[in-house]
Amino acid sequence: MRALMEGSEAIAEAAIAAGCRFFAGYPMTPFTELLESFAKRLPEEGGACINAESELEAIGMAWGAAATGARVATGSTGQGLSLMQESMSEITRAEIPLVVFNMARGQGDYFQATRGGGHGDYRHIVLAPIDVNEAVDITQLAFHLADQWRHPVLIYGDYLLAHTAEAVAIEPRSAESLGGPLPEKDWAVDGSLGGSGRSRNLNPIGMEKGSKGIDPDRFWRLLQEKQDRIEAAEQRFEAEHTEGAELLVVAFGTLARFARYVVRELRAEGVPVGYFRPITLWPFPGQALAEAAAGARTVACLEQNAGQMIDDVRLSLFGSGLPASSVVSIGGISTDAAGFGIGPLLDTEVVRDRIRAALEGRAVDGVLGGPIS
Amino acid sequence: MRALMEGSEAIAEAAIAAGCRFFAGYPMTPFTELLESFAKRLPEEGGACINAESELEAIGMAWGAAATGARVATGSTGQGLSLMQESMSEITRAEIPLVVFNMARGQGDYFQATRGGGHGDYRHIVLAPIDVNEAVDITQLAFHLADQWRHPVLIYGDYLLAHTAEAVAIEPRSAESLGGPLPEKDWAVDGSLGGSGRSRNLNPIGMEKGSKGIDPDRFWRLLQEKQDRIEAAEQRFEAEHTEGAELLVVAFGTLARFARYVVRELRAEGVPVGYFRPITLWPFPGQALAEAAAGARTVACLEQNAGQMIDDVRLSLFGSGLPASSVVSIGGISTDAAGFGIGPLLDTEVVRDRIRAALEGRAVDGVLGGPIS
Amino acid sequence: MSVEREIFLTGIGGQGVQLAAKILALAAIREGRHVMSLGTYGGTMRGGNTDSTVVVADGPIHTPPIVSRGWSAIVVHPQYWEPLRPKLRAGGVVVFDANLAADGLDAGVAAAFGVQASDLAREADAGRAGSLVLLGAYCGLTGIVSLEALQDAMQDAVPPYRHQHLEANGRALALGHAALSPAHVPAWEDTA
Amino acid sequence: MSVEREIFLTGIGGQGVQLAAKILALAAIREGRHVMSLGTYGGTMRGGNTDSTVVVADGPIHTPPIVSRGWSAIVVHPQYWEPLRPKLRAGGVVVFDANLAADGLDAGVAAAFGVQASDLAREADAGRAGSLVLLGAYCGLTGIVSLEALQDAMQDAVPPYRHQHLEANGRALALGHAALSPAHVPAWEDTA
Amino acid sequence: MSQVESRGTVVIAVDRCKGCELCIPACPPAVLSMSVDQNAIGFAYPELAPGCTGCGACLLVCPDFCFAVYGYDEPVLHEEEDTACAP
Amino acid sequence: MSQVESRGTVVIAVDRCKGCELCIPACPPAVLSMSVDQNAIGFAYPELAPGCTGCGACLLVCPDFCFAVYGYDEPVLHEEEDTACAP
Amino acid sequence: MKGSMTHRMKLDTANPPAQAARQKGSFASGLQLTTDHDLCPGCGEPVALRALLDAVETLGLAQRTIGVVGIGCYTALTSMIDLDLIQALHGRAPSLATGAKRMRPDALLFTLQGDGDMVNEGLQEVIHTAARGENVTCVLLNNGVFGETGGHMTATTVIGQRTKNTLEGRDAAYHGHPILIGDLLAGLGGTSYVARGSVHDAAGVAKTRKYFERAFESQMRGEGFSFVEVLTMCPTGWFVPTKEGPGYLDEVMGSVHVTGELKVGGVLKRD
Amino acid sequence: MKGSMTHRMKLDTANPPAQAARQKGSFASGLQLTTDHDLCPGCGEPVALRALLDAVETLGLAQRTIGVVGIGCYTALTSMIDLDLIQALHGRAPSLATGAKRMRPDALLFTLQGDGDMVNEGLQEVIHTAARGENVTCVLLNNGVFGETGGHMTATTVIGQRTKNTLEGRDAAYHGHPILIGDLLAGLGGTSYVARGSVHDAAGVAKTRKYFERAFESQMRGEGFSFVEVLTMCPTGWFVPTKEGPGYLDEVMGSVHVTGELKVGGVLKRD
Ligand SMILES: Cc1ncc(C[n+]2csc(CCOP(=O)(O)OP(=O)(O)O)c2C)c(N)n1
Ligand SMILES: Cc1ncc(C[n+]2csc(CCOP(=O)(O)OP(=O)(O)O)c2C)c(N)n1
Ligand code: SF4
Ligand code: SF4
Ligand code: SF4
Ligand code: SF4
Ligand code: SF4
Ligand code: SF4
Ligand SMILES: [Mg+2]
Ligand SMILES: [Mg+2]
Repeated sequence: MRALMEGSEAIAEAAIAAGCRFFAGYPMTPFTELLESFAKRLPEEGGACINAESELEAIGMAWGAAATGARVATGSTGQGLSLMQESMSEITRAEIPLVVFNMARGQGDYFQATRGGGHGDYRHIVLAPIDVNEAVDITQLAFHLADQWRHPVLIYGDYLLAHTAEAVAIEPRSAESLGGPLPEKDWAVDGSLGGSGRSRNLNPIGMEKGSKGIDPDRFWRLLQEKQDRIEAAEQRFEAEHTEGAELLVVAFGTLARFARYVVRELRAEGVPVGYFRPITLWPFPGQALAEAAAGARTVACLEQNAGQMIDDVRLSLFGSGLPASSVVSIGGISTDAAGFGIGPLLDTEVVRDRIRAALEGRAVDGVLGGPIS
Repeated sequence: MRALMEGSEAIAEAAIAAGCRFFAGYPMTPFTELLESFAKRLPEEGGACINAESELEAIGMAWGAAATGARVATGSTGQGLSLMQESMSEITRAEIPLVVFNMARGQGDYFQATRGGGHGDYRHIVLAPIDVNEAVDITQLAFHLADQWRHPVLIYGDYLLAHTAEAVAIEPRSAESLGGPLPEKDWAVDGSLGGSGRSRNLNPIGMEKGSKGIDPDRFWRLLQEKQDRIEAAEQRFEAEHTEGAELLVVAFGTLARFARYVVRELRAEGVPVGYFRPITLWPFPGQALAEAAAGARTVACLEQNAGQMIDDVRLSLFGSGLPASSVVSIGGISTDAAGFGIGPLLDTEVVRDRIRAALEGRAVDGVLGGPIS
Repeated sequence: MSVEREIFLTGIGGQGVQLAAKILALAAIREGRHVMSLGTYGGTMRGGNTDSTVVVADGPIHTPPIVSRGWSAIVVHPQYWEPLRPKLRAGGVVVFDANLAADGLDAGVAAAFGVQASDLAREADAGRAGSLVLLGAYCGLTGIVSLEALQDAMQDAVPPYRHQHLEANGRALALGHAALSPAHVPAWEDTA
Repeated sequence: MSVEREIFLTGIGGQGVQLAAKILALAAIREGRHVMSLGTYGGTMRGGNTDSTVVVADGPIHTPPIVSRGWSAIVVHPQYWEPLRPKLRAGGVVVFDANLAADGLDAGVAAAFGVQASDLAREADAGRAGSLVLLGAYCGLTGIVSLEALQDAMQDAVPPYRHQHLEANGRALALGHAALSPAHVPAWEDTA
Repeated sequence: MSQVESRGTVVIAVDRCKGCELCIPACPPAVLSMSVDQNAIGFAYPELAPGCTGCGACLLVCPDFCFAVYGYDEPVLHEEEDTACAP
Repeated sequence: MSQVESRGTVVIAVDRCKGCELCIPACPPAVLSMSVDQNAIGFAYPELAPGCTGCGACLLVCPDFCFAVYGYDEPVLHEEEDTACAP
Repeated sequence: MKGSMTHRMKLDTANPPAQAARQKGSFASGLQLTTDHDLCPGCGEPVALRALLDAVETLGLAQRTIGVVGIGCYTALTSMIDLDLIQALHGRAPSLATGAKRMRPDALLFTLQGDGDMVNEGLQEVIHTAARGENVTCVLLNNGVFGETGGHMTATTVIGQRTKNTLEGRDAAYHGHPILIGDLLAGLGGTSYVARGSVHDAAGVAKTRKYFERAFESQMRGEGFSFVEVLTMCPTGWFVPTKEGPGYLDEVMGSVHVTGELKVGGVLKRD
Repeated sequence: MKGSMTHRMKLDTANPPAQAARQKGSFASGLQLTTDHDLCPGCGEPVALRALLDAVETLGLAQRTIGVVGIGCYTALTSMIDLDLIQALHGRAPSLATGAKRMRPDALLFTLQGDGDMVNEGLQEVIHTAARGENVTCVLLNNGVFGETGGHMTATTVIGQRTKNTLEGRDAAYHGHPILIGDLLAGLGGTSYVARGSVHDAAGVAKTRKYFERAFESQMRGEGFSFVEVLTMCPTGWFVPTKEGPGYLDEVMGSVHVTGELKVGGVLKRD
């Protein structure tokens, strides 16, 4: 049954369908909306939603709840996500499955999301849905991947995703349909093993019970190997009209819907443009992008920031023979007075102009922030 | 007069010579050592050093002190820097000159330092000294650049830098010798303008006195333009033996000293290797690197992490015609049991082996974390 | 590609605009259409305009939620109408409250239809339901959804603590629906 | 490139090793040399070995602070000596406390020189200053710095609240300096 | 007919008023009451009847800075009419 | 010569002892005293004289888990010698 | 009800009086740049702000004052304040004030924060600043809700108080207990002056202004940390009609966060 | 001084007694995996830990207990604890305990934190957890210093206490005032049981263990937040000889952070 839901409601429903039973957060637009949806629904499902007193406490609560093996989510927006970086980094090292919603104000947090804003070598799986329907799928997938890899998964959403209402049908997905059976949570800490000699310490620093100190080699190497495996296994993307495209537009998240719309329009008009969207921002689908861009003269990055994803595009195309000038930015910083990220770039007419300009080798400007290169 | 000083002492002395009069921090090895040096010396100079109750409070205090126009520094290590990311991001937007010491445990925080671990589009100027003597210069330069650009400057140090003792001479440098006269601090908030109609609000959100709301276009555009100007103006690097080098080793910070040592040795033996060191991690000296690498077959990145600076190396060489396989990592995660970052990679013999292996196209391993690619 | 019908709704304060948008979206779902909608407020709790965009289609919607060019508009209050006008396509249709825009409404390249919405709302005993009158009128004019679907959707959309208004709301929708020539500007080709 | 002389110092607990390293470094500065040194402890406050490396050179130092191959060592206590042995170069020199390593010390490719350092320290009335005896002996053997520079540096290195030990420390350095053949293994070519 | 004395008066920036009515009970002599009309931004606003003392209470409580308060050098007398009305 | 009764005794893991001396004043009958010798890790450690009551105080205060405490089923008697010594 | 009512004469309030009169109070504080703002009808925050500005003006400290402002509805008011300001992040104002004061020891340093800002996000900051005895004045506008983000409960919301997520009133068993931050701070060693005012009526506003003056005077005497809490109406967050705001504030919040001076000259008191 | 001293007989303490005897106490708690650790000689933290483990064992809760550990010297002790543990970041343990408790309401949840961890970095966490009435037990090992990072002053260091950066003793005028965290928490609405023990002597250790038991019992009865603070020696951070540690602790810290039960069954008391 399809029902009309705003993104924030649909995501909460999808999370609950995926078995999420704990949520904690601190209000901040547009994350507040998600928090409200969870606060309303989780108690009805026998779960708990805590209005934490700050983002630091929210992610701490999520950490503790997830450590017991429950499916758990938290999140925030901008400033709040920045505050969580210390924990994000260390939760990754403690190998705790957790879903984190970054309900961002625009796309300026791409670096933070994909490189980890915290300390040390770590990456989160980052999924960026294009619309509410995909967010429903991706939310369920996120819980699956988190459990599969014992790794935090970040969902990169925004104001548009939280507020757009769509007709959606939410049905619990089986583990099989999401990638296969999941490992047992035999690492979880439920309190039952005290005094047995097999009690656990779920920790981010590789400390082992019964022995002093740690073996950093083994600890770090294993974590890095896991990340390498994730990188190989979990790249996801969407591509359209790449055959014969002279120009390939690359965009992610809700902004990609503007790009896809325009590319479809232009193609219908016979203009040779293609469209590529990373669904996983990390691992970035570099191989697929290189293939999609194989025939193109120009790769145009549409992102709502000063140029961040463009690095991953260039890294993916490194050594492909494309000259430096062939990868251009057609996005830019673009925001509204409230700072919610609803800027003038979110306009198919503007996007259309910029794609045409890139195709014709013209400079574009006139929109906030301007193009980057 | 040269005196024997550990890095942490020398840096504090250099900061004081540069006019720094406020420092706040929370203990964490190897940042603690710096905090202790400032705590000892600042009161003697009529300044203040506060042992803040957490890193959040430390950077807040630094923010407030710097807002009044004083020269100010703070910093931390790993976890502590992560906690500061929210403030780091917004201090940049508020255009507050501030020097932040990241006394890291290894080089795993390169991404955080260079991409900003916080939210939004911002970059800090990041200076990575190779030794204590350079740290003395760079500390003074950092205060200069911070004031010149009204922008935070990060100094990327580590345990080695904090603890190595060298004979250093610390003399206050004139603004001229550091790049030219500095603009007046006519933005600073000293409390004197109340009731005048010209009072100030030093803020990260572009709010103006006397009018409701903000003009995000103007605000964001100006900030981005400033960052573009910094990027063009402030690239710094060191290069040696690049003429005729078949292989170019790229390394930064204290680890680069191991690379430079080995390259000099190998060159003395007639092996055609060169050495390149970004001194500014942001802005990354991409043009200079491209020139240094022009004749090389292989560019070998030596960094003590899972591969972070290598992105900037590839981005700098994008479109240069080098095939993808020509940029390799010869570093890797490498740490000690205490986690201080003093791992087995910090060994000229190991570095020598790896450079030779890269030159000969052999795979290397056997050191913690292994090479990346 | 599917036929997509965009409806801009604009007004000030209150919840009338958002409610009307929601009823339209729910009614369209009832009739098996694909739907997307996005409401925008001042941002904070305090003041500002209230707009909403609804897209109804006979297949998956490919328009992004912020719509640059649209087919139609419902103008509950003309205060924030200006920036919308250039977004209307030629052949488009605008329904407005003729009580509030007594001198008519410049709809640019679109065709404008005035309805005495405030009067009709009072007649329906639902003083604040001008938006529902206009919604009814718009649906009558375009046949985008049936009156029955509208009525049912309205029952779903109104929260329990406002159920005392159900009847008057229903009358407002019906009076509006009858106010303009039925299916004069058909939304769907097959319903023309 | 300049001539660089690396000195590894190793021992357990206490401050003897770090103090000796500091005195050596300060003395070298007094004689116009370039100097770098790095001490390593267990990491936290609690326990572990205590090592230090000093590099003295007649020009800017290009060796990194963690030294992989070195010229010489001062072994205050043999407990943590093993991992250092392979770092010594052929032609290198090791000075050790023959009281603690009664059976001698396997210095690998380097030449080892035993000094009855604990005995001499007691003789100097500075029971815990075996490290200074060894430092004196090392400097006597290599001429890396003069005894005068060592004595002056020691005055600078000892913190005020420990000044009661200055005299005994001075005796320890002097006794050590006299213990081995002067300049038998010269650090600097021109001083040979 | 009764005579009422005003020892002070107020200027009200009615177009800024958001109709919160906080000033009404704050006025000790109860000489403020809300208008029937609406101002430019759609709110009712306070109106002044004779009897103001110039105490400044309205000014203190108004969130929208709508009041300026004056004290007359000499009290001003107003004639006021009581009207019985059947609604 | 005097006779001392022990109602209990302790086993001391001397090689773990870090010589902090916390157990010494903690022992109510004062039957613990620090050794002259050093243990394997270089510290003096406690030694037991007759008179232990098996109270467990030493065990409670020792940071290095050096004590196991026993209560005798029957008290044990020790002969003890007082020696006057000129240092 | 039928009866008689008084149709009173309406006086001209559009113009300054024609008769001889002296102005006793102008629209805005002398330290206000503008009078327009977007805060809700019946909001208590502009009222409290004016009391603060008037106090600074009265003490003649306008030219040596630095305000540090948190994030909440009141942040929008910064555009009208004619004082040097530093905008802090949510929760962080006390640390900024600390740093600024250390560099400008002669300046009057105050923070302006909401309960969400100070008692939720930044609780630790204000407590440490107080315990450290930092010579600054922290100001709390306490309405028991996150006004700006939609009216949710905060750490000061009293039992029974309505907020967006406690529409039936805060329930201790489910939502926990409020923190009486003024009392808590008064109990710390480093605090010199602590008072709690309320803007629910004119007398409350006048008292609040006095508290500001006393706190600022204490700071200028270098006595250590001072604190002024002000209970403010948030009819929007409480879902009450604007005109019922003051009564609700006084009864519901004021009965728990009791107004008055809590500490004077470093000595605890209740008046 | 010359005089007579007793050369006492040395008994065998290497082996269990030959005579009939029953073991009254073994080296370690039954919930300890090992006995070796790297903490300093004379440190109070292992002593407090044992009291805690003994309390869990006594109450028969070993199989339903989750500990959440902060970052400080005591962190190194986690390798010897035979209980399910979650390692938290510095300061963040109370929130982790909150989350875990909500998902495992039948488990005993305790945190193990130092004063730097709890009262400096994580002050806000513990206060909010307490005010929320979260049904967990927070445990503080209070030595008045950051032991792990070198012995600097914390927010609980009492006036006059020696630390690495207050070698002449903490000075209120310069360093501010200590926070008496136990008293502060006892004053909050959400707390049911609050006690402060000390391991400066055997009786103190025994009492501390009782406090642990009572706090855990309170939690198992679902009464809300409970708190046990334990004063512990840090001879290293205080720069005092190990054997003077207990006396210094009792006199200097114990006279300010006064031991005893502060709140029982939600009612304030002082015994
Ligand atoms: C770190 C961070 N988290 C969340 C927010 C979102 N936020 C903005 S204002 C606000 C609530 C403010 O409440 P309060 O301080 O009580 O002020 P009021 O709006 O009630 O005046 C919140 C949660 C933010 N700006 N920063
Ligand atoms: C965010 C962060 N800041 C700083 C540190 C460094 N650090 C580790 S332990 C410690 C002090 C611990 O003090 P306390 O909690 O009192 O424990 P103690 O060592 O005294 O037992 C500090 C500051 C850290 N680990 N994380
Ligand atoms: S000044 Fe006093 S008497 Fe006059 S209107 Fe205002 S409150 Fe009423
Ligand atoms: S208090 Fe001010 S805003 Fe409110 S009704 Fe009175 S004049 Fe209007
Ligand atoms: S058990 Fe009691 S009497 Fe026996 S040694 Fe220990 S403390 Fe002393
Ligand atoms: S208390 Fe324990 S560690 Fe300390 S001296 Fe006694 S036995 Fe040794
Ligand atoms: S939401 Fe509340 S605090 Fe914010 S402006 Fe409105 S009434 Fe004031
Ligand atoms: S530093 Fe202090 S707390 Fe840490 S182990 Fe040593 S004595 Fe214990
Ligand atoms: Mg509030
Ligand atoms: Mg401590």
